[in-house]
Amino acid sequence: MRQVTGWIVLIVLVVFLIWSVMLIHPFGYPDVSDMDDYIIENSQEETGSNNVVAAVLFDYRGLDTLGEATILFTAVTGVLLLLRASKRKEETS
Amino acid sequence: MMEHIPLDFPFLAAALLVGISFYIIIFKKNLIKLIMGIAMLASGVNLFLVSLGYRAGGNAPIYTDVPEGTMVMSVPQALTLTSIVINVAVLALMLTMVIRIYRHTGSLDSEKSRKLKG
Amino acid sequence: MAALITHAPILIIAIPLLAAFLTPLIGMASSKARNAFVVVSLIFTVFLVFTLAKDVAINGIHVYTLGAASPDLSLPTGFIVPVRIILEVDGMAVFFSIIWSVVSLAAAIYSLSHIASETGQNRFFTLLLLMVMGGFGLMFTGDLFNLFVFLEIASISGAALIAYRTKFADTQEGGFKYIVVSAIASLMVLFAVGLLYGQYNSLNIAYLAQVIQYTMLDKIALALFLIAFAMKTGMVPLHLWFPDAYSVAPASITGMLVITSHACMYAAFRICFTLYGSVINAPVVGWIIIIFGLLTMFVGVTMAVYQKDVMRFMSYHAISQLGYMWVGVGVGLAVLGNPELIATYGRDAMSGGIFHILNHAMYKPLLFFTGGALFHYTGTRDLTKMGGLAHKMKWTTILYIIGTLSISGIPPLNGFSSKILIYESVYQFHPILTITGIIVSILTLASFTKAFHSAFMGAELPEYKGVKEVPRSMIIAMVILAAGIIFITLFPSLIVDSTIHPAADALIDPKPYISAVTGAIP
Amino acid sequence: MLTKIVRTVANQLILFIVIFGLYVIVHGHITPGGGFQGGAVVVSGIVMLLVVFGSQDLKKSLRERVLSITESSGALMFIILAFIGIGVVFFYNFLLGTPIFGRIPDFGSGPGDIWTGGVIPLMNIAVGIKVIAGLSAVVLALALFSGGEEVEE
Repeated sequence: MRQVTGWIVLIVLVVFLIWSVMLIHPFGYPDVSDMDDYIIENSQEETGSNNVVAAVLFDYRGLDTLGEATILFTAVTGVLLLLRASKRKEETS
Repeated sequence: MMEHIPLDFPFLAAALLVGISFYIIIFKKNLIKLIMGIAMLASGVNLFLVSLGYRAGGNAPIYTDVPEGTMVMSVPQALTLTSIVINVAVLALMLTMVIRIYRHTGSLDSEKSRKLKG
Repeated sequence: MAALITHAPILIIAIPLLAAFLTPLIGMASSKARNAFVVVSLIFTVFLVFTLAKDVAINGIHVYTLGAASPDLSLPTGFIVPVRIILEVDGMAVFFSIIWSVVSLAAAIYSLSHIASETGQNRFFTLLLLMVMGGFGLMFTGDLFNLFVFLEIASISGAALIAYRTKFADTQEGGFKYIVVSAIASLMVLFAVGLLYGQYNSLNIAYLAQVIQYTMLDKIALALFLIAFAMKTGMVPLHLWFPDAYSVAPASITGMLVITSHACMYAAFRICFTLYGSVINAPVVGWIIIIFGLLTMFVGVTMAVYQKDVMRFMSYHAISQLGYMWVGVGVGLAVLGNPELIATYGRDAMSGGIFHILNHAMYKPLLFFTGGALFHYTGTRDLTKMGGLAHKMKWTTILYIIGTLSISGIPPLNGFSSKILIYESVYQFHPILTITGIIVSILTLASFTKAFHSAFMGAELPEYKGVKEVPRSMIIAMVILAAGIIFITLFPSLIVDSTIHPAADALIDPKPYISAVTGAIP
Repeated sequence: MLTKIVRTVANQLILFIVIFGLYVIVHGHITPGGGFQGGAVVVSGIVMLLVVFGSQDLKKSLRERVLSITESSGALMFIILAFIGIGVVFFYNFLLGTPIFGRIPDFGSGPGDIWTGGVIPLMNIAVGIKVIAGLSAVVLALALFSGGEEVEE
């Protein structure tokens, strides 16, 4: 039962995946690129950065990078939280 | 559409990666394999994202001593970078939990290490 | 004050974040100072949320463009596509952020003594603040990729907090299930975002809503979004992880997780009504949501009847209650294209569903908190082992009764006012929905009465001689939520007029949301 | 702990790895790279040290507590840089046009000037600190825990 459901879900997913990548624009020739053209044209003037990817990361989409840094912080905090000793030092000694 | 299929290879590779990873996630019982499946799913999605932004014959979007010509789209690269770091964080946390589960139950099999039922 | 209101959307996100970064540093100096700092920063956030809510009610949608020369400069000069990340706060976002701010404050206060005997408190509160920040970001953002980032923040911190009590194996398992489900769901969201980006070269929800075509790719993306968010809210075929994760977390976190699933529900609404609002095939998607909503209601409550673990029992009820909201809003979606039906019952059905979210966000965390209070001294979650606790824990008993009456929709409590709104309007759409709703409600009352009987009534058990009333901060947190319930009970029409109807209208008509970013629609 | 040859080579190599990582971080706004990438390079060096010397030895020089504080301060630096812009808008590039990193390059291909980019280089450095401290804390904690030791509070 579980196997059969699994296969059905998998096949439906794969069919739709292949279908969607067939439908999307051919690789290398995007249909629309207004936003990216604007960024490539204006990033030097607006952010002063030669590296357009850095300009996108830290200026145009700065909140994403802040969120990304936050996720890293969250994960580090989470890992250290889960690997902590569950008893305090003075109790064990 | 036929003439594009060789060119569309990155998209198909991404779909293949996602498909294989779903196979692993649905059918594999070992927790480490499950994590590997999720890592593959993340790679597939990242590959898909970054290949969305490619323009044929484009240069890297960095103006330092760049040759003449078009540039590839920069936003998908930034998104992929963000998504890679996010997935590193998720994987670190997952592995920690698996280590803890292994300490408690002595097994990595998702059937054997189950405590919660009903 | 004017500057405060202008910058309020980002401050509500940034202040918990700043507090989260500072908490480990302050916690090294003194734990009392850390507790005070956490609570004060959350109180300030609540204040900001209410200020912003008042302003949104008066002046309409708030737009905040990050990094531009001025906050309302959503499009670069002389260009028609939004480039930067835009925060957008409308009636719907404000409604959810009010719930989230109040419940997270209560949860933080509750945690102060609930986890007082455990180690790792600095990191616990850091993660709690990060989760608060993730939730607010999820509600305020007007950008699809940003939505994914905040979804991940909320789920990672939630998973780490579920697994907080590392000495038990079941907590690790619950946390692991939660993070696996979240990771898969958010990667599906990311794939769908990629599909939309590839076609329209934009990530802004408002702009995409304006240019969307509803091609086959858009349909696939919509399905991926809906499956991902349904997975995160525990809709029925995908609900198996839900009780496992919710029952093992510390009670304060379970209360917050309930609201996180509401936030994912918000994201699903945002996608259906705003992003696809003008093109969606509303009856089909509406009926799909209604059918799965009914299934969720029914399966949740029938599974709950057999549960012996108090937190699992309440988690299954949470699943069942989430079904009501899906049904209410699903009916609204099914008639979206028809202004007449919207006016006769569609708007009421949606208001009922949204009102039920508010009520559920008050009584379900309250019930989880009382469950945590039972666990706090007895050390067990097994209902069959409890008994006679009413003699010792008077406050907890009273608060549990309030929550029970409210969840089963006993008049005049708030659960009743939202359920009656759903029943009346949904009946005109299809009577079977109302009948199922009433049956589920009766089953809910029956099972909660049984749980009440086994935990609180009966003779005092000898092993619980030492049990006393829970510490003061836990009582305060529960009283905050109970006060919310009583306030809604006393003034239902005030609440409905000032918050619920604006939220429902924001869903029904996406045009103000779109034109706030892109200017007037040509 | 591995053999003496490996230890000696690692001791020499770590210097180059760290310098390369720092180079990638501080030149993030003009060449490929940035805070995350450079940070990951430095952490790869730290992982090499972990493999060569073992977690117990490395623990003497790198404490999780210190790493945790460093990470918090990196994150704080980043959010404060974003916060200063709130005079105009959160994340406003307020350094542009000032003498510090304020130059604006001419449009098009150019040699690249280190004093450009406004807050971007500073944010790269903040993120770099954060990534180095955060990822090495994770790697070290996982290694120590696998060896049977739990992280102190």
